[in-house]
Amino acid sequence: MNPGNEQDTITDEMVQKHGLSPEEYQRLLGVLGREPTFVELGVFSVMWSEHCSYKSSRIHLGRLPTTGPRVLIGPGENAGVVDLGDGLAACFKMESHNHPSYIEPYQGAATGVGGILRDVFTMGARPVALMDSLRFGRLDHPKTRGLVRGVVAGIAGYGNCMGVPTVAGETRFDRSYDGNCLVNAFCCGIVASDRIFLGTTGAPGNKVFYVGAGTGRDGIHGATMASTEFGEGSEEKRPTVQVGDPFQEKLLLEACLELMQGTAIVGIQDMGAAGLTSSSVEMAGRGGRGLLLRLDLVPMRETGMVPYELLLSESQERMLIVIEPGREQEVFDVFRKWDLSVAEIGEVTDDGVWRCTWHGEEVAAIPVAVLTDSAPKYDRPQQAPAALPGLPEIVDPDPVGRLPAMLADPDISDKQWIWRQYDHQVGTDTVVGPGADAALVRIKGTRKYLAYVCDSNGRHVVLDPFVGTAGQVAECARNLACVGATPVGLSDCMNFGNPRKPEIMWQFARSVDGMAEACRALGVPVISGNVSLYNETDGVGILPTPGLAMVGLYEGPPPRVAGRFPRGGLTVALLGGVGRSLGGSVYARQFGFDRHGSPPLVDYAAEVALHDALRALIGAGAVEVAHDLSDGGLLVALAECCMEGVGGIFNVGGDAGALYGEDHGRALIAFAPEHAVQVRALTEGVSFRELGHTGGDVLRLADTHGYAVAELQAVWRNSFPEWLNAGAVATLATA
Amino acid sequence: MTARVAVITFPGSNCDADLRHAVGLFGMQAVAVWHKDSTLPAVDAVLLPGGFSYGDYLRCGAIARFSPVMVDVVRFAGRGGPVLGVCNGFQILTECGLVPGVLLRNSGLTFQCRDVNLRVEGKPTPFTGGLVGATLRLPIAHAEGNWFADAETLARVEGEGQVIFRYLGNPNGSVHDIAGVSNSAGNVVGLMPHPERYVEADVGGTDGAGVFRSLSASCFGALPLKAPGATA
Amino acid sequence: MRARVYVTLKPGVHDPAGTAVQGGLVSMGYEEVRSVRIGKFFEVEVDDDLSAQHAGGPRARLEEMCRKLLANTVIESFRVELL
Amino acid sequence: MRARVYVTLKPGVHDPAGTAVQGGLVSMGYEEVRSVRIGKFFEVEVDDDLSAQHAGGPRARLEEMCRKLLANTVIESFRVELL
Ligand SMILES: Nc1ncnc2c1ncn2[C@@H]1O[C@H](COP(=O)(O)OP(=O)(O)O)[C@@H](O)[C@H]1O
Ligand SMILES: [Mg+2]
Repeated sequence: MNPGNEQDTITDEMVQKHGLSPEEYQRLLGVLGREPTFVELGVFSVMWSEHCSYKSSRIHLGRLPTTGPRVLIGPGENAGVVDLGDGLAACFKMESHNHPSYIEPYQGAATGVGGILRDVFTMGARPVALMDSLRFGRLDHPKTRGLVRGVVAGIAGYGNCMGVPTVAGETRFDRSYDGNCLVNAFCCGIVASDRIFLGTTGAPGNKVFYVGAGTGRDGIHGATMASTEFGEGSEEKRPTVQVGDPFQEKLLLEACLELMQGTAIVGIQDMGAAGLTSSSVEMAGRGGRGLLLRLDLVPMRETGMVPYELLLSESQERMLIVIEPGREQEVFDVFRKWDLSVAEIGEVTDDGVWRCTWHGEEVAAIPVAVLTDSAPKYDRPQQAPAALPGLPEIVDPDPVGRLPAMLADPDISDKQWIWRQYDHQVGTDTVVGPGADAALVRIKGTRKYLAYVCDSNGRHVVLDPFVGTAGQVAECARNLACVGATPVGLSDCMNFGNPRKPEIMWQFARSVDGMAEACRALGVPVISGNVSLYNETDGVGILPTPGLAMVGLYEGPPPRVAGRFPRGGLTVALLGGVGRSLGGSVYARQFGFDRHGSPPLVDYAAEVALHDALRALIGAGAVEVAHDLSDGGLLVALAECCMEGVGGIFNVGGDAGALYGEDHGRALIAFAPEHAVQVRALTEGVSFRELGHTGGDVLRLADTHGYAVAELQAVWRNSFPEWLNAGAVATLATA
Repeated sequence: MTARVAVITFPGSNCDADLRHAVGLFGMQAVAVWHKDSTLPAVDAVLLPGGFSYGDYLRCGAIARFSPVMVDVVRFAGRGGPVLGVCNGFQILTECGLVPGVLLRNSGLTFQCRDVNLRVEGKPTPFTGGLVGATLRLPIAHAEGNWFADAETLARVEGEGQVIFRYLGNPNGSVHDIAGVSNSAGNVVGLMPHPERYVEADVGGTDGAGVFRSLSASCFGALPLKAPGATA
Repeated sequence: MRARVYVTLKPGVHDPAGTAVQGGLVSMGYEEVRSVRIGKFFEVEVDDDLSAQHAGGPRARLEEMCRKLLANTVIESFRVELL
Repeated sequence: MRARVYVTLKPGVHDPAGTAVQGGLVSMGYEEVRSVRIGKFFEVEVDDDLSAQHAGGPRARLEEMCRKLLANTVIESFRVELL
């Protein structure tokens, strides 16, 4: 097969290699009205891939609530934008880079961060915060350590170099991720609400500029790769690895923001998956125009490149910019100042056709509407999977005594080893960084602070995708409330298995509906997101993992609330009632009963009351500590509060459900006794139970157990790094 | 009259804005200077920011050192002008030989972002006047901050009071726990920790403030000086 | 015994560091430098007695080390040289 | 013309990465590995015509590049090989 620009005859085998089904190829012939050229076949293959077309997911995503008084830009652009008042807006999105990260963890994760940063600064926003949501396989799986080291180093390598702080994230482990890790990256930027840039074309005659790094042969067919399962033979796809260059991206960021100060730009679009093809087609689609690209003018990094490669390359750190004629010099000046490639490669046309030429000769000419609107859209069959077994009675003579084992659990233990590798302070606005319920980052020169959290819980979702996903939304909002913030928007990254399996499609649809219900109930619009399907290896699917990232706003004097007990003498109370739900809990998994039972339900009214109370308490300065209950329930949350070294005496005991149940709608608070009356007044209508007092260096529980805080700290802090260092160093994990 | 402080932006610098912000908080005027500028404007001090100049490719600071503006920075330093390099700025200063030693990969090999405790010592400098003897809690954020010098250089640096900051609890394997050094005249200082990150109580702490207060004072007076309200 | 292991990026794999060095050299006046690609090498000292206990000899062992640790074979190739 | 430049740490200079690699190899069962030191090499492509304009030839130019940029001669030594 010659990847050239000559008119090959298209064979069935070529069609199949391009990931198009025979039916899809027939559809292509129908909408195009003729046989495609080889170049055009490549173009269709990426534009109609799951990754770019959302062909399996699109009809479901329409059910999400995407509007609200703050929403300036919802799903459909590179990232969503919400209004923060006073002329400012937050622009954010989350995106997956799962498949590339499994193949080459360092570069896969690094380019994932690079991609999400571009999505945000393309909109004119300066990136101010990153988050990462990670899933890996069993600790004793031979690949896990190398993947953890490589992925973390890759995120650090890219984000640190860019000077954008990574302020929060999450890391969890499950056997279903053994052969398919998840790497979801989130970025938020700040933009003046009247200076938002879109990927559009404006009028015919406008000029198309290519800026950034040169194009090489990397990542050709990456989008198609992200749209198929892994299995035997996927090793061969390896040469497509994209290598990130955060240095180039930093220059690109500064150059774009500099050019955006002026008025030259009509439209701007980053080149992400499917590179030049999808970026130019998307722009033309949004602008309702045609586009002419002279491919021979594209800056190239390698010799002998042909149109097919130029169109499909996923080389990183590149952008397309459309400007009005006469403004060319401004573009050249800015990008040359930053030592970046810049070339005028085409123009906006009025005939609605997306055209590419190569040294004057036409190599592709497809009506834009054919590429954007006629992509297949599937309502794939759904079927509920066979019911999972109920949760059996767990025999545990000493549930309190299980606390150290819970603190050592890979899903609960301290992940400092990871986030110490991330610069979480650059920008000097990080008030609360990683390790807290939510991060809190100041906006300089204002009284505004943005809070960030990401959460997903495959353990719950697999038991009931609707309820599990709704619970995650509630948990995100609760985490934001624990730093005093009110949610302003959500971005989601739907990581699921093979959508052609009716059970997976059912999981997906139910998860979307659960998210939609909870978002409506809590008043949080979904403003951006991403879908990653085919997360399976040799037929084994991952836990359904809707990755959620929520952003909150806090306004006022800097909130003084911590997630850990800062001192003795504080009263500690549980807001939101006693737990009992062990379905999908970390506790149940420790006994081998994950995938048993049902997840905790969400009581929206109680949830809202709790969040309001938390914000009121923090706003009034009545509490010194707020920490929500999630993985590991009450006892784990209480122990986590002791991790600065301060213990206490607490009337906490009872059965495993009360200790480790993962029921929603609950949080711990600690306050000085003199604030007791105020605290009771502000928590009216919320279940309130005093648990005891802080003090000393022992965590005493129900007169039966006393743990030296230092010992608990050691278990919690050391188990993750000890596991990482126990195995042979399986990777150098460096760029 | 306000002191004017140049903050150089190299391609890949990412703490330049943070430094300018900090400079402004202490009543000085930050002047942004582009690395391609052939001359330095009239300033009282020059700051080299942290970040990843040229991606930290090859060796940290190796390529940035050849930026056109560095010719003038070296001249400015030679005339006794105060020059401070933070993190990547420190690496650039070692690469161009304005301060001794080199910065190797951290002994733990990974990037580390954490607080460290430091003792201020050595000869008085424009950045530490009045701080000598103090203990500061400042953040580090680097992968290559493991300061190293051959035995002879090390002896000289120690003997002549050029060790300006020393870790209490070594985070990266640097020889003699050295976190920051000066040139022999004392007007050029490089350090790995980031004083500009801890200048506001709500964001991390204020232990970096003394460095900027010292600079502000030294721009107007002779050395050694007492920094007003230093943490000492 | 001593050995050297050379690890290079496979052809076509982007080398941002090499590109930056090339740009640096040109701007320093070495305008004749057309391209730079950066590799690493390992000088390995091997204990002969211990090495002798493994069938296949030191070269086979070193190549195994390369595949497992020294090279990232997804993007790098390697060459072992016994001294 | 093509050239290779090898840059190695001088004896006595710590090599944290080399030490870690050696430890990693031993823990992976390659207990024969006594020491590892890591160096870099550069594959440089030089334009012959431009190169010819400089007296002293390409080797002298490359050695100058090494002293100025490619090696930090405080801790590293270098070797130029013309291909
Ligand atoms: N799960 C989802 N929820 C909401 N919006 C989504 C979701 N998935 C995708 N979108 C939206 O669809 C658009 C295309 O997404 P994507 O292809 O990931 O963007 P990009 O092309 O920038 O990588 C984006 O605007 C995104 O916000
Ligand atoms: Mg995009």
